[in-house]
Amino acid sequence: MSIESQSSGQERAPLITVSNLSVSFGCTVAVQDVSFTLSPGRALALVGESGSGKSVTARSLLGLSGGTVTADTLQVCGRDGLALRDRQWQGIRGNAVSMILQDALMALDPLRPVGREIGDALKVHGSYSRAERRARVIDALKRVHLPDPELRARQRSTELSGGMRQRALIAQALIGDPQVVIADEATTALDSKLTALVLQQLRQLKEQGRAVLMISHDLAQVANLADEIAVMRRGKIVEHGPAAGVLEDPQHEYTRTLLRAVPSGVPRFVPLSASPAPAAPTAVAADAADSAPALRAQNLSMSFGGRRAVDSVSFELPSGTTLGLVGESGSGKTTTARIVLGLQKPDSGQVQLLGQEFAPRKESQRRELRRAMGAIYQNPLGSFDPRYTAGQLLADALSKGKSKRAAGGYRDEVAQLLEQVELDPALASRNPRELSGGQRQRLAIARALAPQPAVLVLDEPVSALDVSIQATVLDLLDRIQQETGTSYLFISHDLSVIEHMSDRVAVMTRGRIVEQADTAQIFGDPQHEYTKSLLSAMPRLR
Amino acid sequence: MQRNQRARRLLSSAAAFGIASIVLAGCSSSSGTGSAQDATPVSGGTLVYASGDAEPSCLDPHVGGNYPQALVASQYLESLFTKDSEGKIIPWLAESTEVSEDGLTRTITLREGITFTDGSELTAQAIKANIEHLQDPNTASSTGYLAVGKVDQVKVLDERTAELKLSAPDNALLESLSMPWTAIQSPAALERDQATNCAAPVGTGPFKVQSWEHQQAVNLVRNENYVPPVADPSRTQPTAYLDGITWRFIPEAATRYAALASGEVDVIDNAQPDTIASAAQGGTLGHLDAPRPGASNRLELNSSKAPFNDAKVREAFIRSVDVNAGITSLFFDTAKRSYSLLSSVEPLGISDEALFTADPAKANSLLDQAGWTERDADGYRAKDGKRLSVTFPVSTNQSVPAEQSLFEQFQASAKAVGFEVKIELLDLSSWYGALAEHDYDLVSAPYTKVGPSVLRILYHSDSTVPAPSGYFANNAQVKNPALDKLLTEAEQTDDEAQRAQLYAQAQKIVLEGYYVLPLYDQQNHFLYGAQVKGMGATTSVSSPIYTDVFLAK
Amino acid sequence: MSRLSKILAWLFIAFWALTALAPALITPGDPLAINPAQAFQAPGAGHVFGTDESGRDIYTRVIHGAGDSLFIGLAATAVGMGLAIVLGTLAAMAPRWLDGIILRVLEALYSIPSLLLALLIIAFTGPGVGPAIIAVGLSTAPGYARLVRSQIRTLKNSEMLEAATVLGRGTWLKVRNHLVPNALKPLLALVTLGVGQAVIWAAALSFLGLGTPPPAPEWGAMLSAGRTYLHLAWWMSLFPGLAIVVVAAGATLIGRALGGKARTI
Amino acid sequence: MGTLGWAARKLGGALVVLWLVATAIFIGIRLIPGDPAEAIMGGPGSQASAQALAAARAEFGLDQPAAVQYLMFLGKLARLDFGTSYALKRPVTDVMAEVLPKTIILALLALAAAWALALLFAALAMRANRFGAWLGGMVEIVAAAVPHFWLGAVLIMVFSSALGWLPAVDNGTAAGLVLPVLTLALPLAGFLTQLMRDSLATAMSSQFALAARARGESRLAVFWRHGLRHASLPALNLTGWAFSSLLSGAVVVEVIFARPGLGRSLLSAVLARDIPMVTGLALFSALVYILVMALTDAVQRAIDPAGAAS
Repeated sequence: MSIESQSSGQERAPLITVSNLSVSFGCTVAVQDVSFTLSPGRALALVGESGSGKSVTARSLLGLSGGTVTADTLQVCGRDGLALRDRQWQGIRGNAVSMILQDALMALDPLRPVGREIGDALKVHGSYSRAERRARVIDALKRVHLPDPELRARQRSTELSGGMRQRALIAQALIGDPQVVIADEATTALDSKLTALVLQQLRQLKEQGRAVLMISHDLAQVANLADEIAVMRRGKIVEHGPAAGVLEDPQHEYTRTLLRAVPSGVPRFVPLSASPAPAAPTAVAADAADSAPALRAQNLSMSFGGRRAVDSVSFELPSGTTLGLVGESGSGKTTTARIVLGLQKPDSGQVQLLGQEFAPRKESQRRELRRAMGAIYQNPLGSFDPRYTAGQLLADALSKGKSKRAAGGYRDEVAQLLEQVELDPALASRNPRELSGGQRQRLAIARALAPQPAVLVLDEPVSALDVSIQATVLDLLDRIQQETGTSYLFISHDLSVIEHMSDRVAVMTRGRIVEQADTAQIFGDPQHEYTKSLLSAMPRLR
Repeated sequence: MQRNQRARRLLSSAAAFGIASIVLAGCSSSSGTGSAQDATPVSGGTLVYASGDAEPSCLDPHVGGNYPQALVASQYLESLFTKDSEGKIIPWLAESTEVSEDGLTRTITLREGITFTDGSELTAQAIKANIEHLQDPNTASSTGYLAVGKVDQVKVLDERTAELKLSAPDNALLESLSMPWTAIQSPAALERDQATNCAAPVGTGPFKVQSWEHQQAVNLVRNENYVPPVADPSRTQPTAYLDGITWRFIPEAATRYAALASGEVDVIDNAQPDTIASAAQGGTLGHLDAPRPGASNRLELNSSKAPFNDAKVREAFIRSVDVNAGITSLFFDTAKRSYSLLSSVEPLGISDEALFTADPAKANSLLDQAGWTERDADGYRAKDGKRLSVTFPVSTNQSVPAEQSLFEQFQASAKAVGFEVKIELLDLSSWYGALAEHDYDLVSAPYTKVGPSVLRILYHSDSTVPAPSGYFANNAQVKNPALDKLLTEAEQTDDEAQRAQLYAQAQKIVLEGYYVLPLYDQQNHFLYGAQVKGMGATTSVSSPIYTDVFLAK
Repeated sequence: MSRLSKILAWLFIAFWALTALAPALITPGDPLAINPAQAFQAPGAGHVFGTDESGRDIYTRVIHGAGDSLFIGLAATAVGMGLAIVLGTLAAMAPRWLDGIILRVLEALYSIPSLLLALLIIAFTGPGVGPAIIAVGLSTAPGYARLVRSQIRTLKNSEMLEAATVLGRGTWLKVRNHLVPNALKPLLALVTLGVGQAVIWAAALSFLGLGTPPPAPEWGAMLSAGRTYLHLAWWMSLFPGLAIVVVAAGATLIGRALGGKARTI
Repeated sequence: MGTLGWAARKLGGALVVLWLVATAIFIGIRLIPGDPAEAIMGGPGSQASAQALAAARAEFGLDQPAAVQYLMFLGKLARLDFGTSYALKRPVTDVMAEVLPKTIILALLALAAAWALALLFAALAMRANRFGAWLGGMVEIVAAAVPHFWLGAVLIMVFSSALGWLPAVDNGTAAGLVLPVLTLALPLAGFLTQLMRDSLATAMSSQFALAARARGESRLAVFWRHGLRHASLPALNLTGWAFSSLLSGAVVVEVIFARPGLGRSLLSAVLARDIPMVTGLALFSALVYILVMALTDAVQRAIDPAGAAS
């Protein structure tokens, strides 16, 4: 907890005062009796799962909730938010209160130059000349340390890298020099470095004496920024207090769940969710080490148009264990995974599965072998045939594509699979589109398990999920590994997840594996500079 | 003979030929009557004319020679002769003419002081040049070519006199020379290449071609130095009253009428029967009915091949269709049923109603006699397995929608007695093609020519032999030596009475042979707005002339 | 697509199918039966839609016309779709160079507007129902073909097929179980959209006197006959026109419900 | 890819397409049964004189082997020599020069009108309540389903005959253009609106729209700055198609409204089997289409260089 944030702003009047705020859409109530205040130089974190109403709350501070807002008080920078009309709100938005949105790619119009997007904020407030606006925009971009801002300002968001986009997005929020900044899931699905970047930017804002409202589903993310934490669930604030208090001594059960769900620092096989008690590490996992490796990759190389996406990557995956492959987006993780899965032919190098040649090899020859390796993607829906129900997907997998009729001979196996991944067998008749993110991922796992593979390749399997859901899925994966001794190649940008899930970790950047060692070794005593920088950027709870 | 009487010709001739009712109806329904007397003519204004015909590919009626060409050419070209109110041929550009005893030499003397719009004088040389132009195969003339078919050579005797040497006596020659398709053009102009001459023929008419915006309009302007071959004291000025005529082409009947109704155009041709009728019912529109001379509009039955090579079958067909019902419903009494081979404006036409009354019962018995006794699955008659089926190519360019509908009705009523009529709607080119290949049993081929000599063109066995153009006019394929003889004599006699009598016999043969089913006169209806005055004057082929027409202010 | 609209769609299809296949069930009359005395009757008790210039009952003709009009529409779409599936699939599966060639051919077909292409073809074949079908079919083919191609392209590189590969599925299984069925659905939508348009184009040809000849009760032909009497008997034009609009609009509705987009024809 | 390279590729493609069209036509002519010379001169009964036929044979080298004929054919086209229309007895290029501009102007006006209408519709649809939206949907679908030839006739009957507000036929004045343009534009507008509404809705509910609002922009500003761009993209994709469908419609419209133009010329050329004319017109319309496509491509590159939205 930083000193200045305590000293500053204590006595200053709050910029935003909300009491008993309720927002309803039609007859469904999204937010109910939410109260908090937001003072200069302080940061409040609204934490909760998606759908908990935190975003709606935030937007109602800009008059953008889109629903019917009622409250005892809704004071925004000295104005009565309840009385404001849209025109008046426009005076506040981006000027007194601004917002940083989650997905930088979507939050900037892909069809307009970034500079114009940012400049628009000025267009609305105060009359600046074109030149002035440009200058201010460039200046704002400089302040967020965006390399050669003049060029970037002319480019469109699609031409910018993820990091640049994030910076641009923040610049856009800051250009109006607002007293209050709302960060709505601004760090979600960013790799640790970008997350660090955003957090650091927000801290600066706080230090500049602005009020920061941070919205996230991940306590770890907010831990070292927020002065206060409000935990929201089903539109209500269930716990509210100073950050330290909430984190060290949570009162509400739900808060505990969220805290437990944060994987960083939790040892292997210790469940993150309240779901069934862990089976003790079984023989399978134990003697895994000395048996032959389930998967071996020998200096794989792959380049696209001169760019080396994968550069002589080698690793071994002992059976029954998990190898974590960690790196930022664009580091070559996914390409590696595709090579391993035999979806992409490497320029050089081989992959051996259970001691047999797997890639490069003719598809017809390795088809049987494929049953020994399954894959799970970040977005399972894309990998499902949209016409199939959950049951049919599994039946298809079980029958090697001969039949998709769940009702057929495979009903029992389908049911078993579903139970194995803790899904209600009744869901068999549902279409995956009707399932929640967590359920879909479980279904994907179930399908991957159908041929009883020796190896699962998991590419960002939980990155799209809320922490609490992520926890349950991770626990499930643990349990399955213990029961079946399946080996995992676990790919993620999220260090904390990697730390929790992996026996060994390989750190990847620019297509190379720069460091590879046991998890404890990597997180305890990193050797390579890059690893160190990664870890320093990693948000920690414990 | 005076021009304005010529203008009244139509009224009087109408009376004479029993279509007065229609014309009067047309005229009385307009705010002013069709003739020039009702209001004092005012000069000026450009009349917009909307034609429903396909835009001619050549404005020189010598080339090819169809009615649309005649309609427009009548404004800028004039003929040697024309027709007076009694339907009598009288000199126009020509001053006088005489024929030798043997009828093989025709001398024509031209009027004096008439000039072409290119400034050149009208001389006998022009006659020679024009007739040779017509006979030149490169001109690809069909109508005009046939009209001067008997002229062997033309001698220029002096400035104003030319002598035509004929291969055989031809008492129809003057009639032929009164038609726009043989109109006189400036020899100098004819020298130009065909494309140029097609774009702007040079004549002596009251108007001249100023420009031709293809698909849009032919722009005619007043011929300021126009000299009427026959001066007309009652006129305030010798030249036309109109500054010019914009000759537009609007093939869509409905659009054309809409344009007239909304005053965008002043005169439309090919008026639809229904619109004529509604105009007659107290509209402000005027109506001019100018039936074309020559043949009546009729169906010809191809007697050269089965089934119509059997007279019984021909009669059976003719008896099986109820023409009158169709005409009443489709033509709203704008067309009068004809029982004659010739147009009602032809003095020498005879008609015989009895031959053509619908009588399905008789049709059936005739077919039974003819041996078409079987009935096939679709209810058509058949004879030793062959269906009683006739093909009927219809040219969409020549048959107005109402007529096409009429044919559809024939198809339906003929089916009742067991005929299968295969109507084939064809564009002109394919239609000619079908005829050229004798691939037809029924056909409606209107033929316009001044005078009864059209009968020779249509029913003389020679006409079954294709002309160089590939067209043959005897579509009924009548090959009857007796008839041939009558037609030849009729054309060569110099005795009017005998001529009439010979033609009467000829017509009788054709009518009683059931080679044709007469329908009505070749329809030629014009509707015009109330502002248009002085409509009525026409050429010998009933194409209106706008010399006397003016736009009331 | 909601249950109700599903039902409505099926009723719609069923109705037109019935009228096309067994018009006599809906109206007993003979569409060709003339009755000059009854010509130009305005819509009324005797004749719901009025009568035409030969006294034929327009209601009867519109109903009986469904057969011809829809047949031409369907046949043309079939022609176009058949061609499209072959070319599109070929282009999607083929190596780049062949793909390029096929694309150019499609471009060439596409570069001449539908009706102009139809006219062009008729210039060579002469008018008639057959040419009309081929003409309309050909002119719609490239639109479909492109969609088929892109459809199969996207599917080919979809995670769905990758997943199948990872599960060890052979090419045949992948094509049979995933590629074809998933490619077909949007095509179905497209076809329904297409039929509507095809009906219009075919009618346009008849209207220009290049399609079905009168007195056959084809809607386009009826319209072209009716427009002559627009001022006297508006009903002659109104009802066949409405029939076309209803079919085309209905087809569009169903097509969109099936997930089709307006763009593709 | 560089603009130059892009242009080069476009040009190459265009040439290939034109070549294909030309070849197809060449084959087409040969497929006509009977004497090709006669066919070129307008089929049987065109009463082409022996000389004319001979001339045609010479002109198209019909006495030569097919390969030679083909090359001659292409050679002529390359020299923009489409021969002489036998029906109009004028060089095809002259006719083209007359009719092409008229049709293109008509089509462009209609295109503009359709866009205007579509944008208007889309904008209205945004404001509309559920019933309004449903109604809008119906209207646009019906509009898209109305055949030109019917719409044209009805418009004439109502606005020209009945009300007498607008001229039925082209009289050179702007008023004369209103009905034809409307006839062409309405159905197209129906199509465009269907496209725009979808993409407009997505754009307006997107994150960047929210961001813009959070920046303090008004709904209208968001609609103008963001909504329209995104809405117009898919429609823009279709401009090529739209234009060619307009050319199709032009055939009918030009007939109904008695306007000179490419469509009407083609129709009469087809009716007269005027092959040189048909060939020329077909190639020209192909050329026009290609130009339009290139144009739209350029515009798209301007709006959306990365092809982000497509």
